[in-house]
Amino acid sequence: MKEISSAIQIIPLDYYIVLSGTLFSIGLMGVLFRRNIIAILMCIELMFNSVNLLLTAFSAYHSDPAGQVFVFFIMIVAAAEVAVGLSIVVMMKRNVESVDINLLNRLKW
Amino acid sequence: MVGAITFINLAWLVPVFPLLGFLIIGFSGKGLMHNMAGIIGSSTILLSFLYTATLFFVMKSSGQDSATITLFNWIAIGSMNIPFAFLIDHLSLTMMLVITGVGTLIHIYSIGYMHHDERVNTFFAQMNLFTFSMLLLVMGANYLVLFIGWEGVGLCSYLLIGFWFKNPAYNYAARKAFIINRIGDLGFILGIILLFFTFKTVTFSEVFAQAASFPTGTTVITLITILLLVGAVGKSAQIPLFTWLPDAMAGPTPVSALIHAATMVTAGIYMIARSSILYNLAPITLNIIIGIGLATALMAAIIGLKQNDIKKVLAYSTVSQLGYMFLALGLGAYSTAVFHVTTHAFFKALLFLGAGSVIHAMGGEQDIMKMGGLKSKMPITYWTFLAATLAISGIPPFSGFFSKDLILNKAFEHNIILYILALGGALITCFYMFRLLYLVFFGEQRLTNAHPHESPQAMTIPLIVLAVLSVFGGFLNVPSLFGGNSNFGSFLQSATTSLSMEEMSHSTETILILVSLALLGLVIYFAYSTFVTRSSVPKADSEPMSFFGKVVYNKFYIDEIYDALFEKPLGFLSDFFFNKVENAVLDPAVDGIGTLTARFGTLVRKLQQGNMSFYLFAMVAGILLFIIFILII
Amino acid sequence: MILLIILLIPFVASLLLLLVKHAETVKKLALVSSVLNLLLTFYLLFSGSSTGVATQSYVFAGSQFSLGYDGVSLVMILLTNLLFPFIILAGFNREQKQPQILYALILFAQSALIGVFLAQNAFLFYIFWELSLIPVYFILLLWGGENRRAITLKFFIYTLAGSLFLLFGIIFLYQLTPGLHTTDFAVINQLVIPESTQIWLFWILFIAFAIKMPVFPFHTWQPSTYTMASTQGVMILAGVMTKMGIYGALRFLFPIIPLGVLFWQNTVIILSLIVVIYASVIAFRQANLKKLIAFSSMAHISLMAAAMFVLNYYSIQGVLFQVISHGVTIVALFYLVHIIEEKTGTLELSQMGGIKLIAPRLAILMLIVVLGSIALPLTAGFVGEFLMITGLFQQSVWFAAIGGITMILGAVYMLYAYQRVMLGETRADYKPITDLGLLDYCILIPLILILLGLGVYPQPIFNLVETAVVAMQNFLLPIANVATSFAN
Amino acid sequence: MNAIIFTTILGIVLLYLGLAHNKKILAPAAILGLLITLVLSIKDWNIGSDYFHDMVIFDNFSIAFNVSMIIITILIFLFGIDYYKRMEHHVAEQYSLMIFALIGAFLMTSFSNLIMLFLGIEILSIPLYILAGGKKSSYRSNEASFKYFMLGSFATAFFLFGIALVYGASATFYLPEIKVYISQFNGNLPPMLLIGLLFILIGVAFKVAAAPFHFWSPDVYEGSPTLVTAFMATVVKTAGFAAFFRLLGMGLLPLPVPLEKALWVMTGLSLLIGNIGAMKQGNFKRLLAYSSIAHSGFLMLAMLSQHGSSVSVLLYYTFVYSLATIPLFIIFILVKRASNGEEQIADFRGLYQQKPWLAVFITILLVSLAGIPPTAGFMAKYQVFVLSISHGYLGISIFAILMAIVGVYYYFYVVREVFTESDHLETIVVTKLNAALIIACGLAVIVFGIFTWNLPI
Repeated sequence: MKEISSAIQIIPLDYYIVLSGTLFSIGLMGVLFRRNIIAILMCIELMFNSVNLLLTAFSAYHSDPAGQVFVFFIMIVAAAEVAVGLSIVVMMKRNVESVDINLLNRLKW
Repeated sequence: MVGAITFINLAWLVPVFPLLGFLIIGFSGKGLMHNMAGIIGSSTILLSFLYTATLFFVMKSSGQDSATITLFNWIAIGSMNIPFAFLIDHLSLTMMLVITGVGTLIHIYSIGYMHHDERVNTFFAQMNLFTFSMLLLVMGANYLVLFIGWEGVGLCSYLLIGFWFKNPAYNYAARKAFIINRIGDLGFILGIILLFFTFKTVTFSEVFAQAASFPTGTTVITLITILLLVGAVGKSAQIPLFTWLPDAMAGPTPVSALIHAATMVTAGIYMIARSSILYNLAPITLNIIIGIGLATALMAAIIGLKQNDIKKVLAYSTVSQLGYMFLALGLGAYSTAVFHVTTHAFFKALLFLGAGSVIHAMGGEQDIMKMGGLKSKMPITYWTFLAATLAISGIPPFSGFFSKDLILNKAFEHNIILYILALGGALITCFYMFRLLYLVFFGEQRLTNAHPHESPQAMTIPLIVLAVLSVFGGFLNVPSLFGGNSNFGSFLQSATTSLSMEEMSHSTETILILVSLALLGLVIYFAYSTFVTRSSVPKADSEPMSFFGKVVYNKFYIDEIYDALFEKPLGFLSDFFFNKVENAVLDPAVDGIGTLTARFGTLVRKLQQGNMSFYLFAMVAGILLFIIFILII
Repeated sequence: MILLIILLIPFVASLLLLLVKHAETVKKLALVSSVLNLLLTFYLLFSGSSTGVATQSYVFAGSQFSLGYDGVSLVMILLTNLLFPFIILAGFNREQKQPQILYALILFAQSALIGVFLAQNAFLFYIFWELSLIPVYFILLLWGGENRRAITLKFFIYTLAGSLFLLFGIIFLYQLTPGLHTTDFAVINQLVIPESTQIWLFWILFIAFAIKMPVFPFHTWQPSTYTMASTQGVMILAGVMTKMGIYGALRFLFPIIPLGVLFWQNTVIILSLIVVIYASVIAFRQANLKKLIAFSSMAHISLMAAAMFVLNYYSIQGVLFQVISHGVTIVALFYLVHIIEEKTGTLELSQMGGIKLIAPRLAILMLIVVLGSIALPLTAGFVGEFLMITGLFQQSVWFAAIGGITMILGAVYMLYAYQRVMLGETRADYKPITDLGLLDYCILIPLILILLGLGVYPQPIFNLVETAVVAMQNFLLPIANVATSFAN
Repeated sequence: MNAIIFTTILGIVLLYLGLAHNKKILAPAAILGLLITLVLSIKDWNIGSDYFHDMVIFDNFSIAFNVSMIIITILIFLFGIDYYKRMEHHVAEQYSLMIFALIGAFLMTSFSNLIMLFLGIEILSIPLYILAGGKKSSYRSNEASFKYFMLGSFATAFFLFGIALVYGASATFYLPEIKVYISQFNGNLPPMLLIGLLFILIGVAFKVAAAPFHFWSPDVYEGSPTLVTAFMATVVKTAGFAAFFRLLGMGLLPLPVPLEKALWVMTGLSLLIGNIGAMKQGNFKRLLAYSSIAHSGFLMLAMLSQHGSSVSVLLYYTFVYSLATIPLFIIFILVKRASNGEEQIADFRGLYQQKPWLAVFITILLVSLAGIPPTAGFMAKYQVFVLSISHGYLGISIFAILMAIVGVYYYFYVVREVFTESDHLETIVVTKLNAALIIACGLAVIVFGIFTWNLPI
């Protein structure tokens, strides 16, 4: 365990932050600009995972396991969410025969 | 002696009688038997008259100059204490006698005159109410009680002018009278308030007692007197508020006689005479009064020359005579003014009643162009009318001579130009009165389908009584020139303080009288030659007239001017306020706030596009803005 | 205890009414309750300590539920309880939908109004203030006339907007109180608030009252609301609710923020006087009788507002007297309008005329009320208006002169209306018109008697409010010149 | 803690009960279970307990909010008896999902650690995503569910990112430690920490639908099955504000100035958009959605004005708000059934004609929402204003008052429709239970309005 965290610490923290920030942004952009729901779901997963990476890095730098514990929580919750999300997508596909997010716009004004 | 005091203290019964009459007639409605209303109405006033007459002698014998009877505290708050009280002194006694005396006669006359009217009960009820208010006016011991009567008579005048309410023109005249009176009343009430703040009381005796300490010409007194004067101008139909009186002739003729000739219109004169002490302290106001009085006297007389309606002629003559009274007031001759009020009450009431008798006989016709030759058909009316005409023209020894001569003398003492103008007015008066007389009673009957007949006794007896008073009324106040001792004037001495002026010599006085008599004779002759010898008849309305004639005929266009100056702008303003301000600015402004918010609401609502991409963008944008926000701050 | 009873009788009665089935019974019960309340009010007035200030606190739900009165409250209570029997009576012999609910609402409104006038606590005052609005809203909404949906909503929002500012003001005062915060008037009245604060706080508090009265330019809800409202609704509105504004101003503004009042005094007077003229002039050309009277009422109330703000003894006495007089007059007037509308089927002046020929008694009674409204001496209207003009005069001659113009303009439009309705030839297209019935006399005669009685002998009302008006002097002590004007 | 465990078991048991194909026992069972939970929760009053190394602390605060939410849920279930009568399948899941969501809500009231906050939010949200799509064949329900899910998880991503950043700076998830960490900067926070905290706050603000993160709420409220909307508007809001309060109180006070200002902006925007947006709304559920945004604004006003003393205000406000909102939704369902189902406010027309008592009670409820005495809604607003004015926030208070006036407009717009006559309206069927509940809520709103007068005075 000690070795892993010291191995992680070889790379400066800033790199992790930049990396996960970049990942987060990529996910964000994907959410914003993709119209396929599946792709968007994946982008949200990407954002979650960038957070996971960041947490892990901090956890290692702070020598505090709590961060990594939290990562597990996030993974579980994300799995549950994706399960729900995909079922919603399936349901939607049945109703509108499409996975384009902008097709769903009857609720407005 | 105790009896006398009790009797005086019960003087509040005087106005109560007519009030009771009003209530009885008013509440019994149609239940009253025929003529009962008239009998009740007349007898209550007669009771008042008898009480007043007795009171007069009781006061005289007990040597009391004045008595105050307080009934209860009307308004008593803080330092304001206004009792509901009556003041009986010589001035109010005089007025009470005139009101109840002439009032009784006119009531009796009305029994005959209104005989055929279906609303005779209402008529008598309102007449009684009027008498009540008028008595309140002259008996009030302070300005506010006076004001009750003041407004009360205005109300009755309104009701009685519009007595035949089916006619919109009459209603309009009634409304006009009330509103113009109200304009005066506003000045009056403001005057009372200023008076209150100056003296901390509105009770006559207290005000006058304090006023003694004010020097002549004090601004506040001048202001008070001017404000009070505004009220008097309205009530007594002086320039510029006189236009309502001629229109007020829309009412039944006894109303014109009682209210618009004998009593109500003289309220202004009474009030100023009552406040003589204040007016004496305000020479500026007195000069204004002189100006107003003289101008009114002349203007109304000139208009009277060209009127064809018998009552309109008398109405302008009333305005003109009121102008003379104002002139007298302005000259500081208060008792003279009151004297003229008294004689005027006699002969003007007589004139109106006579005119009423004529109208009655002519079946409602009022146009003198269509009359004529009534002398033989209605002898009593003719003779009494003649007596009154001589009286108003100032022919000795008729009553008008004594009172008017006094005024002219005072004018002469003051300023010769005043005298000439006043005399001119008197001559014009004489001319149009004789024109009226000749056109109505002399010559041929011009309306063929009427069958004039003498009026019933109920109408003629008051005529005769009034004629007697008109003839001999002047002897109440025989000047020293004729060996009298000016009883009337000295009687009022205790209640009004006339400005002292040096007495003119008897020789001057004699000359003045002779001059005026000669001129009067000429005028009567001229009138005779025009209307009897040449039997010229006034032109019908449609025929062309000279410019001056047209102006006079149209009463100097005063009504039109007022219409353009006040009524039209008021109507315009009303429309403007309602359509352009209320409905176009204020209301939309408030609604506009609502509408604007609602518009904004629609905008917010439309922002909710329903599009997922947009929501995601909005959220990111929001987050970014907040990041920038917190980093900047 | 009696205060609580007076407050609760209408409330309990209103609940009971909902259980009653028969329409006539409902009305009778409502009348009985209001008359009972009136009798209790008289008992309160004559039970000795009527002129003094009294406070009775009840602990209710763990809080101070303090009721009390001084002369000003008593006048208002008297007015309310005096008018409500007539307002209820106005519905007798008439077909009304859902009388249970209507009369329950009316009585509920009465209860709330009494609460407003009795509350000795600003918070309680506010509760009742709002509470009175809701029943009136429904009376207007459900029993109103043409276009009522939009108009009532406007009315409601308008008045509520004012109230919410009042709430702000009350909370602001609440948190200024020392120690354990409270909204008791007794404590709030003692607050010393810096002048700069008073100056802005004035408008926060005043707007609610200004809208209620209403004072220019917050009046725009009034004409349409009055015109649309049912007779009983408009009687409550014009007769009592407008007085809430006056009461509120007397309760809140003068004792609590005298400096603010002084600062804005002339502004308010001038605004009010503008309306006096403005409303009178507008009334002059109104084609609708009800609207005409609405504008006339606006003019009268504005004169009261102006007089109130000159802050001197006579004017405040005059205003309090006029409260009764105006309430009685306006209720009688609206009742007359109601009869006329019933008989002619219209409110348009151009469609009327000559009713006097067929209904002379109606004409006479209307004339008396009209005269009361234009302040003829020996009617109550005169005494009030005279004192108010006297008060205005003390401030400025011009104020008095402009205020006094109501005397003229009032005569102009009221007599015009009277003429258009009553005089002239009778119009042929009326259905057979009968003169007044017994019920009409029962309503009009007492009102007219009050009008005339107070005109001849106004002293009881003066005595009633004397102590309270003098007490106001203490609140105005910081304003030196006003204090001296009180002294005389 | 017992409550959470018991509730979890309850939810699972209910799922299994669903297999029995007996709808009638579901609601009573659920209600009974919740009543037991209620008792269990109340038992812990004044006995604070903490679990998982202080990650969850059950103190009086959380118990009070939990009790409030349990009562509200029971109320919703009671209404559900009638509501789910027409539904053939998966009724058990509806109940148990709500109960699961309730567990999330419990966690949101009792966390002391960011991990628990995250878990609470997610446990609350995920069942709701499903519930929102409860009408499987309904397009609208689909859309609502989808939008809620999408925006919800997107917001969660930011929330998590914020937690990560804070963790990176402070090396802890434990709120009291974060508080200590923040305090050492004397209000001059490094940007990373600041942004992290902002993201956390935004995550919570999203849940309570504070503007400008409110976009999901009108659509989701409209599309979801009405009873679920009622649940969202009440329990979720209560939980959200409890979490908000706890987050601020345990971790962030005194708020760094930029954050405080940001929150004030959110408050103002919520008041503005919530009230103004509702003005011209024709759809009743959307109207209530905007109204809920507006109420969030008022609640934030109270919370930001004076955090410490706002707790009772928050509890009171959310509870009486829920008490008024739920029956409104129910009445709306009843009325909608009798009309063409367009969900417009105009559907209320003719209600007074047909069911006067119902009209009276809907009026009471709306009056309460509008904040007019003598209802509880007034007292709630009054207390909010007492807080904000006493602490000198006069400008925003005036603004809030102006917005409250707008609020009166749209609530009374509904009242007006209720009292407008209409001739085409089928019979409105009200079951006895529903009637009793509506009356009880109406009376409760008034009783609460009267009997809390001792709170401020």
